[in-house]
Amino acid sequence: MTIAVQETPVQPVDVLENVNDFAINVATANGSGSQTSNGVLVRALFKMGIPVTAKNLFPSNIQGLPTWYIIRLSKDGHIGRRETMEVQVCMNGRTVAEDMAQVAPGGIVLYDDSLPIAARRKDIVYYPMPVKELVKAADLPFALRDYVANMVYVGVVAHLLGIDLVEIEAALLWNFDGKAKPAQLNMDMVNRAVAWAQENLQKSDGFRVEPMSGFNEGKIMADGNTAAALGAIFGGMTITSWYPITPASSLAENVAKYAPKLRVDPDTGQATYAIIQAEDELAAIGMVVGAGWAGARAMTSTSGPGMSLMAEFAGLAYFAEIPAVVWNVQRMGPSTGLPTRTAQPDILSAYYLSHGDCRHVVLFPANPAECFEFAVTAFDLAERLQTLVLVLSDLDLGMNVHISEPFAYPEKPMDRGKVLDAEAVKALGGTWGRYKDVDGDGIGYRTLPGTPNPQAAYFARGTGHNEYAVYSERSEDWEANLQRLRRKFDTARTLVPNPIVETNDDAAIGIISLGSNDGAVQEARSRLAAQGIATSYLRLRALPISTSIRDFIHSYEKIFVVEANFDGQLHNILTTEEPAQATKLISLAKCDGLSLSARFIAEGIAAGM
Amino acid sequence: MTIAVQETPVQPVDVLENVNDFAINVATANGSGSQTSNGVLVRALFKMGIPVTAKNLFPSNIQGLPTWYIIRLSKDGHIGRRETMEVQVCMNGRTVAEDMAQVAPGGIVLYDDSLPIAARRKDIVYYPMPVKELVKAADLPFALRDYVANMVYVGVVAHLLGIDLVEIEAALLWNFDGKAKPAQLNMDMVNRAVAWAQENLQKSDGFRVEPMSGFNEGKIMADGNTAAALGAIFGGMTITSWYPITPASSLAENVAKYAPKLRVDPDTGQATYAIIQAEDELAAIGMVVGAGWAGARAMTSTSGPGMSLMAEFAGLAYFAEIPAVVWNVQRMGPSTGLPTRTAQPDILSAYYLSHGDCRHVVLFPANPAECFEFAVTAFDLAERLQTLVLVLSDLDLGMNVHISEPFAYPEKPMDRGKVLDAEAVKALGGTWGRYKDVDGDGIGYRTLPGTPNPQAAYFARGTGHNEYAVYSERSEDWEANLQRLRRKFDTARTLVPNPIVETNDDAAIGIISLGSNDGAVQEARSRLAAQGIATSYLRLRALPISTSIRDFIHSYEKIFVVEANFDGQLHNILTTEEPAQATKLISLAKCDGLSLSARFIAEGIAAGM
Amino acid sequence: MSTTAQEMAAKRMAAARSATAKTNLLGLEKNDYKGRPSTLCKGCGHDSISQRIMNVAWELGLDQSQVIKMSGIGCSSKTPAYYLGWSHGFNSVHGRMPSVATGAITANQKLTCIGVGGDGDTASIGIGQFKHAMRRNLPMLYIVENNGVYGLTKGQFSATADDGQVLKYQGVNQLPPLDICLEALAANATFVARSFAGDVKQVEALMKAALSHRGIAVIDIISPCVTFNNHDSSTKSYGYGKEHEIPLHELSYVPAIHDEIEIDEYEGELEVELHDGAKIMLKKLDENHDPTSRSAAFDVLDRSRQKGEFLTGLFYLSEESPDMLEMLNLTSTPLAQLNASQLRPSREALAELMAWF
Amino acid sequence: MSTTAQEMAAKRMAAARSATAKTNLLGLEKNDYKGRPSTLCKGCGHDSISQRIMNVAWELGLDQSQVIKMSGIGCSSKTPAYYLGWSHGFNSVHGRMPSVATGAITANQKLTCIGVGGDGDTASIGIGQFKHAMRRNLPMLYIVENNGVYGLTKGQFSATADDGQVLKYQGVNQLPPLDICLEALAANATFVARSFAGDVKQVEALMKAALSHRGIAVIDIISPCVTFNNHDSSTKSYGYGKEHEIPLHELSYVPAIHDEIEIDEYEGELEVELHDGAKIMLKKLDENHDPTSRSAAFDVLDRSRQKGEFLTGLFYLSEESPDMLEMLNLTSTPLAQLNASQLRPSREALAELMAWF
Ligand SMILES: Cc1ncc(C[n+]2csc(CCOP(=O)(O)OP(=O)(O)O)c2C)c(N)n1
Ligand SMILES: Cc1ncc(C[n+]2csc(CCOP(=O)(O)OP(=O)(O)O)c2C)c(N)n1
Ligand code: SF4
Ligand code: SF4
Ligand SMILES: [Mg+2]
Ligand SMILES: [Mg+2]
Repeated sequence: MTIAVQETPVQPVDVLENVNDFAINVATANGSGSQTSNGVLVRALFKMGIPVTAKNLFPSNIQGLPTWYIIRLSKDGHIGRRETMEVQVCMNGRTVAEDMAQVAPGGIVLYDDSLPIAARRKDIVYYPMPVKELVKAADLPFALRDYVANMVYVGVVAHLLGIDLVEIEAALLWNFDGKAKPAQLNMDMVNRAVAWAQENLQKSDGFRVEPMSGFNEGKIMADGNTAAALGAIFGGMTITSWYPITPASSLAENVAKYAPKLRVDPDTGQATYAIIQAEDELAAIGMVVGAGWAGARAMTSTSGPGMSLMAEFAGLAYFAEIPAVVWNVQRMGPSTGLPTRTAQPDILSAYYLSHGDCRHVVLFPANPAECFEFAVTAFDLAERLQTLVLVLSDLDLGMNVHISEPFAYPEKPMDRGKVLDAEAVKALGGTWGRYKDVDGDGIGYRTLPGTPNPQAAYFARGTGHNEYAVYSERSEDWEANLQRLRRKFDTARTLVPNPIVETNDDAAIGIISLGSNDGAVQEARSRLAAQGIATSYLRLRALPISTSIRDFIHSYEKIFVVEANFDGQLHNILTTEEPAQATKLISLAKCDGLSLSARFIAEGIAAGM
Repeated sequence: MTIAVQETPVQPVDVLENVNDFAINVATANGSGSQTSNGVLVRALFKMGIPVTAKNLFPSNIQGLPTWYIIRLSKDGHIGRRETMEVQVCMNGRTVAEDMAQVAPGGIVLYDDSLPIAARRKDIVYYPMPVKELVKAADLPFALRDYVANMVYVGVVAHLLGIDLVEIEAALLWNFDGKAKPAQLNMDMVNRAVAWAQENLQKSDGFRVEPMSGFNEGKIMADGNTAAALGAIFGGMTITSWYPITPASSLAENVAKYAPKLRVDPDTGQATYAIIQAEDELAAIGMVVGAGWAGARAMTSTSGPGMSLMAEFAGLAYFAEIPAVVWNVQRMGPSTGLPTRTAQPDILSAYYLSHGDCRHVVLFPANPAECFEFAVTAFDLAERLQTLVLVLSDLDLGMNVHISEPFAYPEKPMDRGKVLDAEAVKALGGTWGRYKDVDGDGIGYRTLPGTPNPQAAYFARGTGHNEYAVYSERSEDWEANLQRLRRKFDTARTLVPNPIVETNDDAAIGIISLGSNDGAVQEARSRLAAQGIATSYLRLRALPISTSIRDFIHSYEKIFVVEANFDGQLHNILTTEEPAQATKLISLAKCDGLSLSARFIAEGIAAGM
Repeated sequence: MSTTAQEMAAKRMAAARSATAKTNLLGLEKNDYKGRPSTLCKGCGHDSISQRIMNVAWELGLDQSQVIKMSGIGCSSKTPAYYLGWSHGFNSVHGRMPSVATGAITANQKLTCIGVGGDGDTASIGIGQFKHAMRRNLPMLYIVENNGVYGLTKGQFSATADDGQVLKYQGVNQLPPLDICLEALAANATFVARSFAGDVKQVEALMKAALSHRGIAVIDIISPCVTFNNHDSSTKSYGYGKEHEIPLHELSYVPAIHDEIEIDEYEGELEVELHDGAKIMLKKLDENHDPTSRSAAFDVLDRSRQKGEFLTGLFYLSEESPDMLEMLNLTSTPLAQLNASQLRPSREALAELMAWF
Repeated sequence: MSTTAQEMAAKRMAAARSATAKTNLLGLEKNDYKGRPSTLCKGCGHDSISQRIMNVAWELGLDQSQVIKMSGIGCSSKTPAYYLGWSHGFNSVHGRMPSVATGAITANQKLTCIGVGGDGDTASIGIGQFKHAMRRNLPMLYIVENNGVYGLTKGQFSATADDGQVLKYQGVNQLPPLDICLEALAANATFVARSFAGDVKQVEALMKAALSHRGIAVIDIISPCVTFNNHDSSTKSYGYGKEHEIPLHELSYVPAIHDEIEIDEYEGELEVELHDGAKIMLKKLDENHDPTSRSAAFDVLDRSRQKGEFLTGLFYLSEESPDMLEMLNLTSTPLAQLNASQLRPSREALAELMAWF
């Protein structure tokens, strides 16, 4: 077996010790199975107690195109995206040149030794990996070879950085849902690679990992789509209709994965939920609307193009006042845009979705635990407010794994809203009107189809109607109805999740952001603090805005509105909600397919002061 | 023949002379053919030189439900809606009680004498009309009876008010597209009614019409949908795809009516246009997008629900940069709303239509002449800017007839935009890139399918692309592309129709409004002026806003933004476009299914000062 | 609802017997099955179909509180407001009623779902959702009120307009019609019938049978639009229908009963058992058509289309395929009626998961 | 384009003769018909269909500048970027390619339109537009690259998935598949065929015939997804296709020519003339199928579906119905190429109208 041997660096590199504070970039080809190997590395690092962030940059195809997986380790607990990368794993010939070129000076490169490598940089250390040979030596079944090949770099990385092999093994088991056989098969290859590296590689760099504590204890690692799926399952979801679309598909697919375990009657084997793959997004939301009307907790999940297709039905849900939940795991738009790149460009279109005078409740989870929580909240709000609730996640939050608080078991009882049963209808003795504002909160009382009382029936419609749900073209009925809907929207302001506010008494400036930008904002704040710039921070968690958001805006001289889209959409909405404070609001928006970096935010704020 | 005889009023009414300054309300049942009779009255009045406005309030059904047609005569030339009505024609038993109740004191009622009339008011004059008997006497073919019956009130009204019968006859001929036979049949009934009235009615009120001059000379009378259809035909429309929807249908139907006369090759009988009734609105806009890409001037027309269904394709047109024109003749929303009532509730959704970072060019015609003009402009802008252009009309403008300037023949040559032919492509010798910003205006050069040069081809797509229209996931390509699109949007600001501004040196306040509110705003301004409140007025004709709009906002202490929707949507947009001036902008929005009245505007402004 | 299908069927039998009585087995009069007054044009075929629905519901003794009435947008889609006033109804959006019905039925599988759509609603904008409802064997009665035009928007051609049809405003239609029954069949519908609004007996028999069927039941009812498409040359007019209707068979509906009644099979008579035990008796007239054969159904439909014949009757019926609800394997309590403890897994279940994550 | 159909046909004949030569009648090499490198999975059926398109275009000597390549969204819909690099292409939105194609063809009726869609694109989200394209007899070649799954979104079931199909992530599909050919036929398509990506000869012959057809030509090509649905039990796999394909006939395409070549009719052979004068020769194999009979097509399609047979070939062909463009009665200059004076009526015409208003 001819085995590549490490060349000594042409020129010695300053060996600076770096423990738990660098980024690893793994370059592979799509469809080669690197999801597993990268996931295993991340999980092992997480279990070692190291704060770690993972970003998968994959192309919109199935096999063969370049893919990068960036693992950031941050001893200080920063989880935003980091722009520099120190450890480069090169497994893809098509990108090897540029991959090597972008390594930070002083960094290291691990490369599949069968790749063509042109010029070598003098400021980085190179480690070859004899991938082909090691795979061949393992004598694997043909179909598995390509996949297991990736375990070679897992082994070499583990060896060079000092990742605990026990954790690697545990992560493999986890990855294969506890199935020992495939885990072992992969672990064997890891071990072979480690053995080879021990024998053949001489470490001449300072990058190392070390177990640590203080961050990951009590935390879990999960992606937002899985969290949302579980939240829905614990939130009492009874119907999930969906149409596949990246990056939302795994949300519904995780419902399909977990619900059969969690929501089946153990005696009968029958399900307390239904999952329907619809023929398109119009049908998906139509099913949700029909189900919500009939009393189910129904939801659908999609991304930008699907949400656009839902516009007409969104208006129906709004105006006929039907509980409905739509998850939009955002990706880059306009149009088909970049389906595998993250962004937050659907804030405006979600808030105003549909023609006519419509505005919707929109929630913005920031991390997996909140995805879980808001999946529950969304149903409660939808049923309480009898309306459409949109939950806006994004590709980064939805598809990448993140360190997160464990999901909190919902303590509040389910809020099924104002529903009258047959007795209640009877008790009202014919005075019930579906759209009467009895309580002054703009919310009427509804009945469900199947309520065994002839007076319980009403006719739901998207046309103008009076308090009794009867078609009406009278101006007074129309205006009274829209005024009530506005009252209801104001009620929504008091019910939606409050923002998370971190005030700093020294701060003259405030930051407003939302969703998955949280990590980067926090890191930017500490960078700014280090430069002597104190900031307060409000993380918006819902629209419409509540008074606490108005108060925050009032309290600072300048407010930077940080978001991952091109047009500054949240900035736009805040301007219209607080026109009196509009000049204070400064838009800090960027949309390049990557999640925001702390650097972009910190520099933008420093420059905008 | 037993003929009703007029009862003398129970109590004498003050006979105040009122010439050309009152409103007639005709109450009929839908589907009874009153469109013709009312249209004839309006046209006759128009031809007598009287400023006249017509509002048809019809239900969303085909036959039998109450319908009102309000004809306002205003010697001073006001064409806004007026809230009081003095002359009431009662032809519908279902509404006769409320119809009579709402007549202004001192007014008159003409009623079909077969209707059940309960209490009579003492402050109005009643005139019976023996409709059944007169129709019977006319011995008409059975199928026509109901329709022609309406001519009875035309005759009686004409007699009582003094409308020129020659003009009635001419209007009938006009109504039947010059066909003498049906015109005569109807005129006979008018004449019978006049004869009966002469013999049996004694005029005891002061309402009269008189021919006048100074207003209608050189004007025409038309509805906005017909105007838009003709504008499209003269604007070089080659493809109209559509799906029926009230109140937009008559736009496409008028294209189908006039194009065969105006756009057919006289030698071959072949058409220079195509009209395709699509299977729905998604297909309708899909056809426009395909056609625009292939070089046609293509348009579709719809209303709110249809526009919502177009959201996904709108983003494609925006991002693939394809000329496309969508007319939205607005009706009341949310959802199906009130399909036969007017409103302007789709401003926000049109401007931001589709997910992702999209904003569109939107035009707002205010009168038929402008519908004609903007139909041409929309094509020029769409091809110049290579983008979607939405034109927002509304039911009032589109379906009611209005006095208008005659349509101006387009003097500017058609702007077909930046299109390279085979020679031009050749001359560029391979340097051409579909999305290169060669001229700094954000607009690239395109080629059309069928261009006989192998280098002319490019691949249109809604996915991220570089300057050469090649798929790209590179951040730099994405950002450069969106930056160019923003440049293009700024170019649009300089190309869209400028606002019409009427400044008043004494004014401290400004009014911004759009579209069919124009008449009511003008009338409100003269009312306010009479109260000593001077106003300036900017009629916005397009989005995005241009510098002249910013200048106007800067020039006044308070700006009232007047619009016919519930949420104050234009106000919302102006706030985001001019946040620095946001506190000046006061929303004056109303949405009750009727076009705005001068009274609402004047009172709102007076109260808001 | 605790009544079994058999008990229900027995009640229906009793109800059918008392069809001449003033009240049905629920003690209700015909009037109790009315809705609000119709706002359609006088003579509209849709109104007569509404009447059939009221009659059938009364005769079968349907509990209106357990019925949902679904529709899209159009004159036809307005009609649910005009019948079964004690039932919940949903007038949704144009062309997308099937998805709304899918959601509602899934939420509460005990409900009897009657959907109505126009030909524009179903075959133009709605053909996509229509096909997929067939494919799912969505358990509902889907009535197409087919008049060949868009009534509510004033008389444009729909996708079922005749090739060569002339309309006042639109001129001549040059496109071939979509055939609702053929479309249903191609997409695997399990109950496919056509009728004529003027054929009271047949429409009612088919509706009853449809309500005893498991899965999707489509009845394409030619329903003249008296305002826009009722001239004699239109195949969707009263005149044409009356003159040209060719029933495939004489249909009668026999409700399910406890004690078997022996029904002899005569030459030219066919008996098909429905899901709830009811039977439909077909006395063959013109054709030797076997409604349990898909091939026969294709054949007769395509031939009648090519010959321009107005064939009515039950083209196809199969009780074999599972309906959508069976595929979903739902708990017997409707999803909408599950309580919080049935809907929320335990604290321990979450803890276990969290330990693994 | 001034060449007549006959001249074109003659050129095609010559081109076909020189199929072995290095250049075609336009003097172009096969390489000139390539597009950008494919980014599909190695072995994907779609890539082999792309290859067929390139071959056929080269052999027929198609002028790429007069071709448009249309698609929706999906792995299949990406392929237009990978062939005919000198043609304009449009990768539009998911499921709505037919409407975009309709607009483009109407704008320029001289263009040859080749559309490609996946089975999800065509039969799930897109079935509505698909049906209406058939109904309009939209003149284009519509290739369905049918693999029974959503490739690009990683392997969910599409509406053509087999009943009982098992997928790694989704489990078992319980819904019956929509049959693209049956759907096309029901909606009045005029050229309906099925083939298999692995059957090079048949696919190419059908494509050539389709390009000589007037109106819509649908070819449903089973095109294995090697990544998500290529296990042998799937009817959309290479293994299954190779083993089970039953060609209805052996097809050969005879380009149109000036001088009639006498083609004798043998027992079991059938010759059908296409719109541009080309002919298709069918040597019947298994079945006695007459592709000019709609009824026969229904029959054979439904029977094969019921028997689970993988029948390929030309099911139906009719050159009789007018296509959409003929119905529109357009000027001979494409609409997109009319100049301003042809597009704008005269000043006088407007004045006349204004006088009347
Ligand atoms: C999205 C949308 N597009 C268009 C319309 C307008 N519209 C209302 S009813 C209708 C067609 C009705 O025809 P059909 O379904 O045949 O019912 P009919 O009135 O003939 O009974 C249309 C196009 C609408 N309501 N929604
Ligand atoms: C409106 C919309 N919904 C969903 C998607 C996501 N999507 C992309 S391709 C695809 C399905 C592709 O399946 P198919 O058409 O069979 O093509 P294949 O990839 O199998 O060739 C889907 C659902 C989308 N692009 N747009
Ligand atoms: S327009 Fe036609 S379909 Fe509508 S109610 Fe009248 S008759 Fe019926
Ligand atoms: S995923 Fe399937 S359909 Fe897509 S490229 Fe790969 S093999 Fe082809
Ligand atoms: Mg209809
Ligand atoms: Mg597929």
